[in-house]
Amino acid sequence: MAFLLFIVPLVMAGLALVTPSNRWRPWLIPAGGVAHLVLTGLALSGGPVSALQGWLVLDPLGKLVLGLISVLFVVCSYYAPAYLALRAERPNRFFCACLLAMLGMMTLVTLSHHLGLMWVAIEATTLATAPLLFFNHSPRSLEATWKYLLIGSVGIALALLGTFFLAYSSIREGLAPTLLLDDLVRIAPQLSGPWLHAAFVLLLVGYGTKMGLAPMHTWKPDAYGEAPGLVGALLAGGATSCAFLAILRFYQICQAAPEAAFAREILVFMGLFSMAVAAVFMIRQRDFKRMLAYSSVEHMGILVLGIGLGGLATFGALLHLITNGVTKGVLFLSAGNIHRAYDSKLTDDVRGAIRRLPVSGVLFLAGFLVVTGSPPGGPFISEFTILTGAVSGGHYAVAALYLALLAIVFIGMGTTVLRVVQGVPSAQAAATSYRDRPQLVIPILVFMGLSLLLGLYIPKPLNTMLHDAAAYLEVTP
Amino acid sequence: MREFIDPILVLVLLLNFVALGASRLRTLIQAVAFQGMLLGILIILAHGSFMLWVLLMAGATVALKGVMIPRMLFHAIREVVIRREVEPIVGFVASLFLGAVGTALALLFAKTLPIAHEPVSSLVVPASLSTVLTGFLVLTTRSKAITQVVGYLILENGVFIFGLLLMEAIPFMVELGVLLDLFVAIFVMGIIIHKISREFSSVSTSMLSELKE
Amino acid sequence: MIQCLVHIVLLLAMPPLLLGVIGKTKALFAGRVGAPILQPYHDLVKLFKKGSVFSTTTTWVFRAGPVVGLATALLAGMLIPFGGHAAPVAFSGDMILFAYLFALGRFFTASAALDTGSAFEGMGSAREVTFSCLAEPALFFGFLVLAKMSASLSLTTMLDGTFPLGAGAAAPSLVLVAASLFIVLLVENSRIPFDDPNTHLELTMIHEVMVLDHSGPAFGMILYGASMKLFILGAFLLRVVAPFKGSDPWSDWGLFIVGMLAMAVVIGVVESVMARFRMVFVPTFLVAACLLSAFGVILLLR
Amino acid sequence: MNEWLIVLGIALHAASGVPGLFYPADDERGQRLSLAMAVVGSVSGIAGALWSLWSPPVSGAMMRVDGLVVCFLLPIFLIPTLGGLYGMEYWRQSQHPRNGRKLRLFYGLVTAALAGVTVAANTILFLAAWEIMALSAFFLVTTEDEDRAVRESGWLYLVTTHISTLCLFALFAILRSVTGSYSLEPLPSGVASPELVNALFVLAVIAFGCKAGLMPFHIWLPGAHAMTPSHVSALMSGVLIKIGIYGLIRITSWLPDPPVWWGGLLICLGAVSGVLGVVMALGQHDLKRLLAYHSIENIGIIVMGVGLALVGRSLNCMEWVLLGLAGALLHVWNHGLFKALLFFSAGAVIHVTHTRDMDHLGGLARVMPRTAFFFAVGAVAICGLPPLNGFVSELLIYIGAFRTLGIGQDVSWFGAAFVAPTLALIGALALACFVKAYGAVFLGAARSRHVEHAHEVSQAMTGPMLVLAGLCFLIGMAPILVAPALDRAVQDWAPGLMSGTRSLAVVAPLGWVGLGALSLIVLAGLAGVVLIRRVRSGGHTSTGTWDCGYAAPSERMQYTASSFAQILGGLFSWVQQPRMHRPDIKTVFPGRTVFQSHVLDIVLDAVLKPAYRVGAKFLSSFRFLQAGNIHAYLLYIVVFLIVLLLWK
Repeated sequence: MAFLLFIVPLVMAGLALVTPSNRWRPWLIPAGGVAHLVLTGLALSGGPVSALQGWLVLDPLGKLVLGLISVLFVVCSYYAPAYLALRAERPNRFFCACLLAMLGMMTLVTLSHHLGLMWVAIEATTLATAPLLFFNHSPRSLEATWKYLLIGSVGIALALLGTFFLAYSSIREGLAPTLLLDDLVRIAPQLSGPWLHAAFVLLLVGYGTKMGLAPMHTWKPDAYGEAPGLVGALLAGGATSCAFLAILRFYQICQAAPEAAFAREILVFMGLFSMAVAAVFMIRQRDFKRMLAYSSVEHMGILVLGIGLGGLATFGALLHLITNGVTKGVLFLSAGNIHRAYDSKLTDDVRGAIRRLPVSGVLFLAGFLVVTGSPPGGPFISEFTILTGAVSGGHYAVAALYLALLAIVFIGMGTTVLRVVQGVPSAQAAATSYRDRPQLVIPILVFMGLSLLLGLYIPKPLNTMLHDAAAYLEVTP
Repeated sequence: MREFIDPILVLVLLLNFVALGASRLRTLIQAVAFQGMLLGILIILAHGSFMLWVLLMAGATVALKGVMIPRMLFHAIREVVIRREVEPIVGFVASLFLGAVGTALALLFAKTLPIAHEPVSSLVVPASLSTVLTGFLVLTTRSKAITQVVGYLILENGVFIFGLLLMEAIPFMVELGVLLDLFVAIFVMGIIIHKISREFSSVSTSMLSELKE
Repeated sequence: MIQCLVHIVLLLAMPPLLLGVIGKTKALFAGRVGAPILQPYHDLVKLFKKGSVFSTTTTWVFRAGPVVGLATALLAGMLIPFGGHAAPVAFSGDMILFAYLFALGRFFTASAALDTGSAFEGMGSAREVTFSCLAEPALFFGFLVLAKMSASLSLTTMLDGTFPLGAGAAAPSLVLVAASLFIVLLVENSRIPFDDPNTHLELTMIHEVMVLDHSGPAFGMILYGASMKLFILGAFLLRVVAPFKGSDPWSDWGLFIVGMLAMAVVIGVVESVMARFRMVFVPTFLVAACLLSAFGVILLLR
Repeated sequence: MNEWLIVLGIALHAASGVPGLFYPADDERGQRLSLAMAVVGSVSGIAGALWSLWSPPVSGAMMRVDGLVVCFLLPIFLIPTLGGLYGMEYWRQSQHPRNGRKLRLFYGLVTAALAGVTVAANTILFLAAWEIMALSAFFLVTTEDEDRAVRESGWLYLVTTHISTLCLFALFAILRSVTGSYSLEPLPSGVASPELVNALFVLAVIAFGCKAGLMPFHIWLPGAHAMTPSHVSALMSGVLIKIGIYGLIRITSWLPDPPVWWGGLLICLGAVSGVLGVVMALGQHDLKRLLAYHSIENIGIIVMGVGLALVGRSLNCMEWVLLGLAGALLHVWNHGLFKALLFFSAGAVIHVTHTRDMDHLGGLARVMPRTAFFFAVGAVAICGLPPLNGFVSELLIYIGAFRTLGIGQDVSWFGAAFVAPTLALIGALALACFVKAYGAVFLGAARSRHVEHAHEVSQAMTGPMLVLAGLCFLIGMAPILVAPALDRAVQDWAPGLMSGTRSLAVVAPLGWVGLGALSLIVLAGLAGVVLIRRVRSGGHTSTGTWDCGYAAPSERMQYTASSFAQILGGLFSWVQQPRMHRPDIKTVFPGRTVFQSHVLDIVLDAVLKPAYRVGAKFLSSFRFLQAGNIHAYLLYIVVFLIVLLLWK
């Protein structure tokens, strides 16, 4: 089972490489997505999944991320063929293959309980995404890809060093050397403090780069700004979640060790710092796709903030992982449609999107409102839970800062979004033939529906999963 | 055999300075290639035996870091480069000075970390950290895209040196995976450099600042 | 019941007499014989017999001005105690109704002025509502003082001359309030030194300029209502200045009538010896009135 | 049963805009259907609310209906439905095919959400309904988003309402952390530290103050009210901003042991809001902005009443509580009635003249007599004058304020006594302002061509006005009718304090007020009859206005709204900050020239806009950090790494 989960997408990727037809190839993506979803459904509902003597284990946290990735991918995959049909002039062989390979690698991340293996999988995800960013083949997309690749690789090299440090911290105390998560959690109290400390910092910076925490977020606006909306959605909802999962793994070890207080402190700091940086760059942002990237930075900040606060906020952060992922789908896909229609992503050119694209425009606006935590969307519940967690824990200053930053972000993002959706399209706006069509808006509607559903009612299985995951994360031996 | 480790590590450190002081791309790449070969040797020395997987590992390292990647880089500069100088943002003397400071810092920082009772060598941790810092120096102070790839390689070498302490802890498969990932990364970077040179008719990354606020 | 009837009769019959007394006083000061004291009654009767001229721009609002002005004055007159007698209508909070009735009258007279579309009447109406903005708080500060001193919320008990706190404690505040109310009285009734009921310079008038276009019975109603307002506010002020109460109800009525006539004389004297202030000083005086009564409140509450 | 009627009402309102979506853009059947649904929903809702007055309070996990809720449900179900009827003519689907359906969708949603907020009994439901209400209102405000000014108003509204929502987040998060549950119920005394309770109170004041438009949180209100279609303005001003008052009243009833300064703070804020609101209103040329600033003023009056009640609760004085809160609640109703009436009649004017600028209007009373009459009723009511309803509620607050002098009991708190002169000032200023507005719009002669084609509006528009005016008279003349509902609400607000023996009818002279109003009307009627008879018998002629001998007066020489308010504007220029654009006269015989003046908002234009500009500039100054230079980016990573390593 464990193997099937990531092998199937890889096989589909291989198929995509050898399929000759540029027209039919994209349909492999939904096929892969559906297959993956079915497998995921089986894995989530079935008994424990593990393989390779505990190297691959599907634990509650992994389940959560795996479920998110699978749903995200399958909905995006329905969008992909229509999108690629719009860009029929481009060869899409590598695009399709890399998209599927990315899915496989992300799945591997969620499964791996061996930290070295996890590193390999995350690095592979980075490499698989690079060609996706480069899909437009423009100088700008080239630049974005270069930055993404170099900064991502450097960051991930630091993560490798951190992983080594972690391993060394056990050798140093004369324990059996291991990189297996379960073993490390078990022996965490005996690990060498300074090494663990340094390892956590390196890992946080390393995987934080991948996740897009400030100040390692610098690749994000470029990459999200230039990538197709579809890729943006998968990156912001899926790839970043994988990196977050990696951080959670190490946090789990720290949690069990005496370093917990330090780790929490740093996580809270990084969370607030990321939100602040995002807020700074969102004010007067003219490029609405870059704005989404900063929004992603902000939400990554919220995630680590929630984890750092602990208690109820942990639950909130895990829920936010899901709600944010789904809502980012709405935003990126609708922004992609608007970008296509206007052939520009600057607010100077893009006006009156609701008049031009009634569905995408409305969904973009709705997505903005939901993602900023307006009830009754899903992110509202999670952001509110994190706030409650902060207050319950007595972190009043953090709570106040959190709210203030949310307000600034709202102002910045709102200004840009309203400029895009309201008003009348200017006469100079490029006349493209793009119109909303079902295949391009249904996935967005599905994401929106999911997001609203999560705000009004959290289904029982998901609730159990969240509770299991929170308990799993907070558990101390 | 462990008595050879320290001299080789010193050699690695010296190569860092060579890389920092190199004014020609060719020298820079050669220094890194040499460093990669040394790493292969270090694997054998650190393990102290000639078991098959150790030899395989060392061979792979030498082949990849010492031969294939440098060759790819040489190929790249042959194909695209107009000027073969390293274009530094910070001067060579200053770079060397910063490198020295970095090495000193690495030694100091390593002091604060406790070392295992039976270390492979007490120089491993500072050498590793210093190489990582050198990598960062090259990454941040050299403007050409290709030199940044080299910087990344040095950085990766530094991480690799630390891996010497953990020969037993890290399974063979994972090590190979790491190497493979490194190779693919460099490969993709090579492709991109190629594209960049076509698009921008230069490989200086200072051209790549179109995307900004 | 009898007292109540007397009250109503006095309210209806006496107001024009005050105007006559004021006019006579001024004439005497000026060394003239002056019109008879009962002249205002003749004027009113004459006006009610005359025909009317209406501007073509006007609507029902123009007619409503005099009507409402008179009706509100009548009702307000039922709330105020005359002399030592209780008002026919007294309840807790009646002073608020008292003040707001005049405000209602003002709303309609000012609107009626605007209905003519004349710039002059617009000016007068603007001045009227502006100055009352400053007079109202002064009046309410006065109410606060009176309410606190008498521990009651009804005009009748406020003004019946009993002071639970002790007259000594109340005296300073009372003096301040009386001064403030006197200013309010002069302003509200458009007397010199704030306004000149007899002037013919439209640009400097407040109240008179608002009624330039009214004629005949409507104008009569306005004059009657205005005199009633003077009478009522005068009665109020009289009770603040001289809260005496005799033993015999009929002597109280006599005292009241004498007091009112005396007040008319005082007003006449003030009008004779003072010049009209420049318009820009009116707000200043009103603010002073506000401060006086506010200070009265603070003295009492400290 | 009663609660299900309310739920049915909410559901019907929420769905009322939906059927219209399925009709073509110029088909009016959808509009009629939506109105029918709203009417049925309102009948059901009002019936349920009234029924609740005579049945035990409903208090479930999701829903709560008590006296306080009923007090707010009644206007919520009444006014939007009248607005819907008004909209049949004012915003005909066939004339607004673009945005009519969207407008009605959110109109129904906002009504339902308002009712939802009042009945919600747990945090999540409350916040969800709150935000649906806030966002629907945003879409209503931006109905005509092709206009730049509308977009700006919408943005300002959205930002303010979101800040209010964030404050609510904080508020409920703290409540949750103290009580450990999401259900909304009174906080027992001693559970939370006083500092925390104070924080809750301050957050509530900000959050609900933003929504209610209390100064200095009112910045969104004038623009939002002025830019929307008039029936939406009526809804917003009449009921939407009252939901802030509901929140404030509700929260203060839950917080234990209020210190006196809470009430004092509310009284101060209310006084500032009341006085500055009306002063700002005086400076406006735009009829709807003027009305909007009057909403701020009336919110101030209401908040003063609430403050009085809070002081009463702190000092254990039930009469203050009764008078203050009942006055505030009654004023909530009254303001809903007369402000909706005013917006409806203002809307009728705008509908036929297509301008909101009062200085372009004039003389409409002759062509629109019914509208003019209704506006006059609204104006008299909003100035708090007898015999209409505004007087009754202000009277209650007045008496409450006088009572704080210590009349009839031993306790006194002089701070609250100053409410009385403040109210008097507000009342007089409001009177000045409405004489100005009424005079400029309806009286005199027409000032511009806008008025040429004016005509009386149809019964779909005057009908709702008639209902509202009738209710204004009813409450003004028979206030005793509303006393039971208010008693019940006050008892639910301070359950421990209010014993059953005290009631509003005992504490306040409601009977006398009714009698006074009646006799006033009778007296005025008599005087009117006398005048008419005398005029008839004396004979009358018509001629032009006598302009003191000037030979060629023109309508342009009339006193304008601006000139009317000029003296008061001078007295309050520190609030209004007027900006004059004077003509530059250079030659002896200057040509045609223009003079313009406008006033700024003391909070928005004088403080917040400059602050926003400085803030945005400051934040933008960090942009160089992301200048596209990859070396810098890598450097950030190293530096940050080193910082973190050195952290501890």
